Amino acid sequence: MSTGVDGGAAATGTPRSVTKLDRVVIRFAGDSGDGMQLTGDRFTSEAAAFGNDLSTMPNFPAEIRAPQGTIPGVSSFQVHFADYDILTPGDRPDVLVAMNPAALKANIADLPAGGTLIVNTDEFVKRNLTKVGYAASPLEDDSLAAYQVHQVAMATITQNALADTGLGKKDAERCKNMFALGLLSWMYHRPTEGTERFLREKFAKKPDIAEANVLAFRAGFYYGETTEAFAVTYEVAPAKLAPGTYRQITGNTALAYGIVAAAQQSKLPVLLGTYPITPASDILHELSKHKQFGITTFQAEDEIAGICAALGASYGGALGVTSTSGPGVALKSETIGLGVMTELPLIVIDVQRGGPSTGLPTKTEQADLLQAMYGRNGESPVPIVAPQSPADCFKAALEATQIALTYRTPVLLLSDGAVANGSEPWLVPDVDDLPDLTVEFATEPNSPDGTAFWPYLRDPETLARAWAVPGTAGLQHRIGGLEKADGTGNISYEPDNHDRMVRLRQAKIDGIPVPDLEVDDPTGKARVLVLGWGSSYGPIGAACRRVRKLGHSVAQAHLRNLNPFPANLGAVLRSYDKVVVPEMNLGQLALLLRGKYLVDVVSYTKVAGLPFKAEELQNVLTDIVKGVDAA
Amino acid sequence: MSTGVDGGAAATGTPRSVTKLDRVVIRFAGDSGDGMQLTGDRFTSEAAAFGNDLSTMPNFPAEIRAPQGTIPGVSSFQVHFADYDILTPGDRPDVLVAMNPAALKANIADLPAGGTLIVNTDEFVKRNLTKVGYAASPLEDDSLAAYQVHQVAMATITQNALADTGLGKKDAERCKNMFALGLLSWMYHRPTEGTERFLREKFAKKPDIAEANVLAFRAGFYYGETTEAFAVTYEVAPAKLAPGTYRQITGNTALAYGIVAAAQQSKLPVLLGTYPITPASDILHELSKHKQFGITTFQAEDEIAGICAALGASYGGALGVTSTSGPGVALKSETIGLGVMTELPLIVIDVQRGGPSTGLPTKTEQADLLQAMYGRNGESPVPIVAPQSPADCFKAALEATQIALTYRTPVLLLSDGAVANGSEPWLVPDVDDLPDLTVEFATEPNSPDGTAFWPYLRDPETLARAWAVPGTAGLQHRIGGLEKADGTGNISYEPDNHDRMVRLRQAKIDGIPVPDLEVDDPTGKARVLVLGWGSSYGPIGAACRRVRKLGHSVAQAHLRNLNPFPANLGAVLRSYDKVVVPEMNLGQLALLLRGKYLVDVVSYTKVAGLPFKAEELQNVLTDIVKGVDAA
Amino acid sequence: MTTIDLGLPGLAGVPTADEPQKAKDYKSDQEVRWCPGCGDYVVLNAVQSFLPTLGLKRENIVFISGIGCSSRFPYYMNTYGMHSIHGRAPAIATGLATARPDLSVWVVTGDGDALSIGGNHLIHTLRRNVNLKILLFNNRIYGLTKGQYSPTSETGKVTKSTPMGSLDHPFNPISLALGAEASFVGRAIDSDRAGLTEVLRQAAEHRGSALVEIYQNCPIFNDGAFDVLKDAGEAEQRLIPLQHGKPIRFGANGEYGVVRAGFGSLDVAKVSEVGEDALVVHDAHAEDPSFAFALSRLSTQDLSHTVTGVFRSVTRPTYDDAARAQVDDAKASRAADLGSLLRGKDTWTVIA
Amino acid sequence: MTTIDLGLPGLAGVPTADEPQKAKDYKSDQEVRWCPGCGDYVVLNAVQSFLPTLGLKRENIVFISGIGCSSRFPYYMNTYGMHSIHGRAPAIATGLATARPDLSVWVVTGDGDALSIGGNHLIHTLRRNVNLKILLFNNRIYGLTKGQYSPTSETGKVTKSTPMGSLDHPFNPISLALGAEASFVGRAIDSDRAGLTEVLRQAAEHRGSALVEIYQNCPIFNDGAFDVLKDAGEAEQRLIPLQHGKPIRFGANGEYGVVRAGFGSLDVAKVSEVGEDALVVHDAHAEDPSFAFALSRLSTQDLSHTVTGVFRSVTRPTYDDAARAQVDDAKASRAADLGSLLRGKDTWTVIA
Ligand SMILES: Cc1ncc(C[n+]2csc(CCOP(=O)(O)OP(=O)(O)O)c2C)c(N)n1
Ligand SMILES: Cc1ncc(C[n+]2csc(CCOP(=O)(O)OP(=O)(O)O)c2C)c(N)n1
Ligand code: SF4
Ligand code: SF4
Ligand SMILES: [Mg+2]
Ligand SMILES: [Mg+2]
Repeated sequence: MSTGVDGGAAATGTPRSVTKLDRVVIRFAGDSGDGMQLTGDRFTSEAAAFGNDLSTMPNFPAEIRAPQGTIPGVSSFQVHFADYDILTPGDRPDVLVAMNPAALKANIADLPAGGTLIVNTDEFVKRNLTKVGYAASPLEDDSLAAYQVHQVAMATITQNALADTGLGKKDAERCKNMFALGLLSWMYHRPTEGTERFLREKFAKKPDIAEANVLAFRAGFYYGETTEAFAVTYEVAPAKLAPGTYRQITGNTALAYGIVAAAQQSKLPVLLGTYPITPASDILHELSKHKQFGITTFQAEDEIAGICAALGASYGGALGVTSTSGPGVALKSETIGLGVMTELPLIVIDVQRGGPSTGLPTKTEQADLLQAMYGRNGESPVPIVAPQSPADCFKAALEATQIALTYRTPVLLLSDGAVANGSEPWLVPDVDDLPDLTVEFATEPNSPDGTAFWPYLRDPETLARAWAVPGTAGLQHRIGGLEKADGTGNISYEPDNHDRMVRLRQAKIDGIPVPDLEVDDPTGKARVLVLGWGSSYGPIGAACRRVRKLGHSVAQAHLRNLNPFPANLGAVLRSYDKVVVPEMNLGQLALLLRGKYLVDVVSYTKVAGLPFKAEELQNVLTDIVKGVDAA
Repeated sequence: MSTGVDGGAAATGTPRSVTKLDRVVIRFAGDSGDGMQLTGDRFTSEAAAFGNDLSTMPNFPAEIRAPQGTIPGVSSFQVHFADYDILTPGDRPDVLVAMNPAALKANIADLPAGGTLIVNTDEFVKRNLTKVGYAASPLEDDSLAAYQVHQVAMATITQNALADTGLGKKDAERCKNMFALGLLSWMYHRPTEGTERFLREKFAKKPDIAEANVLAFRAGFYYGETTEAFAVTYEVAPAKLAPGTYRQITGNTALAYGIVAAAQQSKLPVLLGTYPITPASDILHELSKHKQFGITTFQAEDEIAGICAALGASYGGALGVTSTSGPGVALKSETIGLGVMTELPLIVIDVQRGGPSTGLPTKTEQADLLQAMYGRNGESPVPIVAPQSPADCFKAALEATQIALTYRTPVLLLSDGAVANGSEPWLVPDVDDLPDLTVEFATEPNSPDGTAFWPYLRDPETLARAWAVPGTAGLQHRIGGLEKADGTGNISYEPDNHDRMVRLRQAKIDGIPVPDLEVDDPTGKARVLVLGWGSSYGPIGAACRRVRKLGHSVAQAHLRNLNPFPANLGAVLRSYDKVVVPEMNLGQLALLLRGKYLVDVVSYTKVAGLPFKAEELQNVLTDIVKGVDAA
Repeated sequence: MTTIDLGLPGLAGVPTADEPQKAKDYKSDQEVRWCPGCGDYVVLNAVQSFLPTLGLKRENIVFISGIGCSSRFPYYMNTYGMHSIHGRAPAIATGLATARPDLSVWVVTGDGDALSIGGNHLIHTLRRNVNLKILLFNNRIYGLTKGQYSPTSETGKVTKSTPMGSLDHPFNPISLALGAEASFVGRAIDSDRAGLTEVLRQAAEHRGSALVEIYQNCPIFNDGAFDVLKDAGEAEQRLIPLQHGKPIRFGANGEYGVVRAGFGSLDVAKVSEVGEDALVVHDAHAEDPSFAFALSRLSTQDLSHTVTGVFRSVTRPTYDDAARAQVDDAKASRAADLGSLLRGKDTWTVIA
Repeated sequence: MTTIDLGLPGLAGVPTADEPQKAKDYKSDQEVRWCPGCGDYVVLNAVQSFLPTLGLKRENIVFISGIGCSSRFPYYMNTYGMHSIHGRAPAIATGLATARPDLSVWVVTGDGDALSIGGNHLIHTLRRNVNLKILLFNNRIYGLTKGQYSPTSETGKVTKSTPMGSLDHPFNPISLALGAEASFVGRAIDSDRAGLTEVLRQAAEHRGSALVEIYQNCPIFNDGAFDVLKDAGEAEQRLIPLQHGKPIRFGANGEYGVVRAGFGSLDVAKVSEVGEDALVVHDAHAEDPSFAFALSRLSTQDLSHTVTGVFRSVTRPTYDDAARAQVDDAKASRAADLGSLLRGKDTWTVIA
């Protein structure tokens, strides 16, 4: 695999010392208009193509484009890549690329002492400095003394490099993000063909812009190579992952692909009824590209219409899917209840974000768990599945579909902003290994006397009701939101029937078989269990590794099924002296565990709109483990 | 107090033996068109006027008027009256009045052997019998042998009595419910002026109809007196209630009056923004009559607009109120979240009904507790208050208002169908004793430097934010659903600020002082505590009395504050060997108690759309108490 | 499943029945539970008598309703059906119609269900022109919740929720639908079976959304609301029936007619005074909805002039047909190769 | 609090300022955060310059918005304000306006906020005629969520959510509002400050709901959507400005005009061909909305003929005034005696 610009170009230039690292975290930070997301994304692709394990975290403002050069306008992208399997995008960057004073100011606190700072000096002019409250340029006093600072006039160099292209000054300056990417690619020995190919494809309709970007990219690469400013380059070897074909994937894309796969495996058409909302919109964007798989995407007038259309499609025998974030779930709750009552399959995707209310729309949180469990009138149980990482979204979507179709029930799929926008390598599954999700629709009368169709006659094993779709001769029937008589499904106001039906609906969900909880306890001696759910899998895992590296034993387990819980959960909880449940909410899973199993779990919570940092959890866990082990 | 028709008329007539009873349960049952609700209501008023304690339970079909003479079309009204303080409308009737075969069929199973059955024979014709599946008339075989049956041709007698009025046959027949009322009034020595006055007022615009009804009423009364059919009449002496002025009141009316009183005591205008839904609509109907108290009722286009308008009014410094049932709460959840974020006072009334989905709209249930607690995106805590009986709704409304205004927060008021439509005597409070609910709005800048208004600066004690209403000079500010900076209230995406604000909002609610839980344990020796909430207060109390009458000790406590819980709740729970929590859901309060206090409470649940029966609870409790005491 | 083109674009794709049908084939086994005398009965009968004339397979007909008295309609139809939640029937039906080209999907709704809580879904369904027939039972009151005013109630109406009289200016459902880009709008009266059936027929034949407003008497909470349109002697003065291509005339002896007035308005006049040539000729197919809109404003909602029949019926692509066409196009032009989708463009391989 | 009757019924009851105001008095201390070149800036400036001319106390002005780029508007106004939730601003503002006669309440909303999720609240607010000024920023795209099509996007639009082109027929916000019984409807273009200010002025003076559609450029996701209405040479052919009482003429030299067509429709013609007398005279106060509706249909939404100015402005009771009047009537005619209410008619007394 070649790593140079133009094939082997990297081999030329000033010889430099090469340091081998096992992992590096780079954060690109700039103005919203500086193209940091694209830059980070491309660097990630290069790392992926090189075979590193990786994990990413984009971070962007809620405004489309907040005023240029301001702190709220800063957009950043962090990528963590390594030669072993990593679990998080990294707590802090090793390298910070700051395209302007705002980006510096907003991010410098995260850079540990000794870290590398690469600054685009062109933006460090009086006006920009004042805008963010720098009295003097931090490049000129000694406030950055703790870091290895590289000052590069990125805009100027880029403009010079593009002088002959005939491109306007402004357009040329816009390519400075590619300059930065080129420089970093050189520093980390990244393969570059992918990026050049990408740029040519992206700007296929504007070849001059494409060439300018390629030129800027190369200029950055050559800048590293030719100037003496950078004494060291770094190598992060490919990771020793399980064999197979990998790609990089974000959670939202993986989730969308999971739905496509569900369509294929169930042989059902899919109707996504949805309404755009951050951070779920990309699922709509992605699925709308794949109509050839029998997928219809319906951008409805609101969240309610979106889920209603999905339910209507399910009633017609399609797989109805709806995608949203927390505020949208709130609006959909009445219709989820109708789905529970009519016992129709339905996938409800909640990509959680910071709440309550509009909250922090572009940030992550896990605070919709109890809404998913209980946010409806009456006893209205639904299964809940939560993916634990970006790539895991694919599997979670298939699982949710399998449950929805088998048990005729809405299923809540709880993703979150971190999982949705984060990315990691994904071992692409073999299509032939995907589960069979085909459904059997009712085609014949099923009443005890064989003459009628009873839509609420249940499969004795699954308790799923018989499902006949419109168009099936002789099975005409009516369903709805009123309580129905057990069996016939006719309206029933009969007290005992209601009690029975309430319990049947609950029993159906409680009886869904979910895999036992697996505990990771390498020493087998752990007395403390850390139990998480959803996107905190990565930070918890990373923290446990660190705690173990410090010589302590700690067990880790992660819940992907939040309703029903795995059958062995109670036993697992009771077999530890202490159970710690870290959550990005105020202890929602903890409440459910305590309530159900009467185990005094310790809730560790942080609701800051950001994923846990491994370091933070390491400290918390180490203290707890030490305390327990000492006791 | 006179008890006769026309003053002393009851003194005349055949002398009969008079039996004294301490309590009686009468159920009037007929077709939806037969006016049973009115009949029951009038009988209740008579009992109230006589000074009995009483409790009522209407029961009507979800259809406006289901097909005549069918089981689904049966409407009934049960009234329990006694010479002591009673707690429930009674499990089973002592007397069943059945106006047609459907009413008989639908209700006879509830009549205990030996009970009195009064039947309107005129409707027992072939067609009507067949309609409900009676092969032969039950009046003619011995299927009713277990009861004291009185066959009365009510329609015929009524028509005869009204022969001279010139009223059409059909109109005359329509008065037969007043005949039944008259007969029962005679049997139970009820005062009758009230009813005659009521009829004359109700039909003030149709005096002939008024007179016909009065005549029919008297006909019933005289029928009892003159025929020899009824050997015994009964007396239920006035109850020895606490001294004071009483009236009969339903839960919905009491709740509406509570809002009126809140308007007066806070000196704020009220805006009720609402959308009709069973069983909450009567709150709208009632409040719309009292505009003179500064109450505006806005029937919005839907539930969302209703709560939004209420919130908008609160923003303007009024008391915003919204009323609905479970499906409506589901729709309102997003806006409740906005109320939590903007920290504005708002009363959200949920008159719970059978769910999930449309469920059993006219039946009762307690299954919205967890929706009230958690049915919103993000960490979105709201206080919850639940009245325990119809009359208690008045106090609960005042309490909810006091919390909402003091703490600037939406408050969930959880009533239910049983409380809403049931009635009981209410010791009318002295207006001078009502709490002062006046609010202090901000009028001056409050920022640390004294120059600006900071809408999110909190009272250190209550944690309530400063509240300035539009129109206040110099305090212009903007609020909204995005996370806001502690203090200034400006938009803030800052991680630590979010974590702090999430915890501050929670702390504010957690810190609301609510009265300690009081335990009723007459012997002081109970080892079992029965803990309920909401409308099950009556049946639980009645059951405890019965258990105690059997010689056992049992403690009873009732939660009116579901969030936050009383400070002593944990200690109370832990001081009993066993805690039983009966609920009309699948154990929602039990989950919260277990989760919060790790106490292994026993959940006893029934979700049949009907209040618990005291007998049923008595058996459950007796078994448990015996078990614990034996252990 | 035989799909015969009936020449009815509205029903293209819906399989036809092998045998002639009767009204009773469309009656379900559920007891009808409306109040005695409710206008809903009449409409139910009219629909049950009309459907057999379409000759569709019953199992390919679906009735979706919201909540309200009228919304119990599906229970009484021996077809597929869903009694959904308040106001949402058009949205649910949109999903169903988009997923299934072989169904004839009918929405049954009330003035509260469609115009109050469900107003947004209704107008969006109409602008999208989803293949749905929407029967809006307008009794100008909330029946099921026992008599509150509705968005079509007259201003000043005293109801349970408006003891001092309602304040809101009502919607004119026809105007609202036209403002929302409806391709088909009609009106009928419960008691006029022939008129109702004719509007239903045209609605069924229309490909796209067809909104049919049906004036329906609620004897319990708003009795006689439409009596002036039913009383002989009264009705003729008020009712203006439409027929495409015909001059608009009415009155017992056709003595009145509709004429132009001002700019863009219409008015009622005596034919004897204005002359036959001045009469407006009804054009239901006019591309510009302004004409139909003007017809809907011939009088305020005091029923002094009530136009019935089909106001507008124009052809425009339907959302569901177009959505299916996109899926078909995509299928035709791109391989549904899951493996290649999952792999994407940038993969790398780790060897054991 | 001095309440001076300004002779502006729209603002009756709102106290006036003691001193003259400047635009900068209406600027808050919050940094404006729209993309460079966003049309929202221009509208913000226009509003901040316009408000001082009303001479109201700033603290009695409230801006309520939903969610969207445009909905950040309130943060930048030194008045009271609420940035509420998506689509609900009209409903929140209805409660506020009803509770407070002394406030001037403005709603700021986008094409998605007002017409997609908030469509129902919008049409109900309009029919009720609540005293609100509603500024609908129509950029024909979802800005804040980064570029999905909206209910006003042209059919066939390729956006993030419609890679094969959108299928829905768009709303015409003016037609929709008129179908929803709006008493005041106007349209302006972000770049035309004078025209915008004039429509704002009339809206402010109107008592009742005033819907003002503002074409707003989103340079990021739908750049140039209205360029044809701004380009010299192009614009004159397309823009049809309205002035009450004046014949409707347009074109660089007034060479075009609006004339009647068919029954109830309007069309565009060359004045030289039809003669001046054939021109329609604009009557914003026409009771019958048919004329305004026809104006709104002069072309489809391809902007080939775009009418600007005030389409309709008629006086009708407002919901909030009427609601307050009922409360006042009740207060005047019935004693607010809480004790007597609580006791009711049937009490009994238990003596100790
Ligand atoms: C979410 C929700 N809100 C309110 C209700 C109560 N509700 C049921 S039907 C109805 C209005 C019915 O009026 P309309 O649609 O005119 O139907 P009608 O009964 O007159 O046929 C209302 C408010 C409900 N079932 N669900
Ligand atoms: C309940 C809810 N659904 C969806 C969203 C996401 N969302 C925010 S603004 C918006 C649309 C914005 O479009 P528009 O109203 O046209 O405003 P613009 O940004 O174009 O000014 C959407 C879908 C949300 N915030 N809340
Ligand atoms: S209440 Fe009115 S609409 Fe409802 S069933 Fe009865 S008569 Fe019909
Ligand atoms: S995305 Fe468009 S509408 Fe939003 S701020 Fe940017 S330019 Fe304006
Ligand atoms: Mg109705
Ligand atoms: Mg927009």
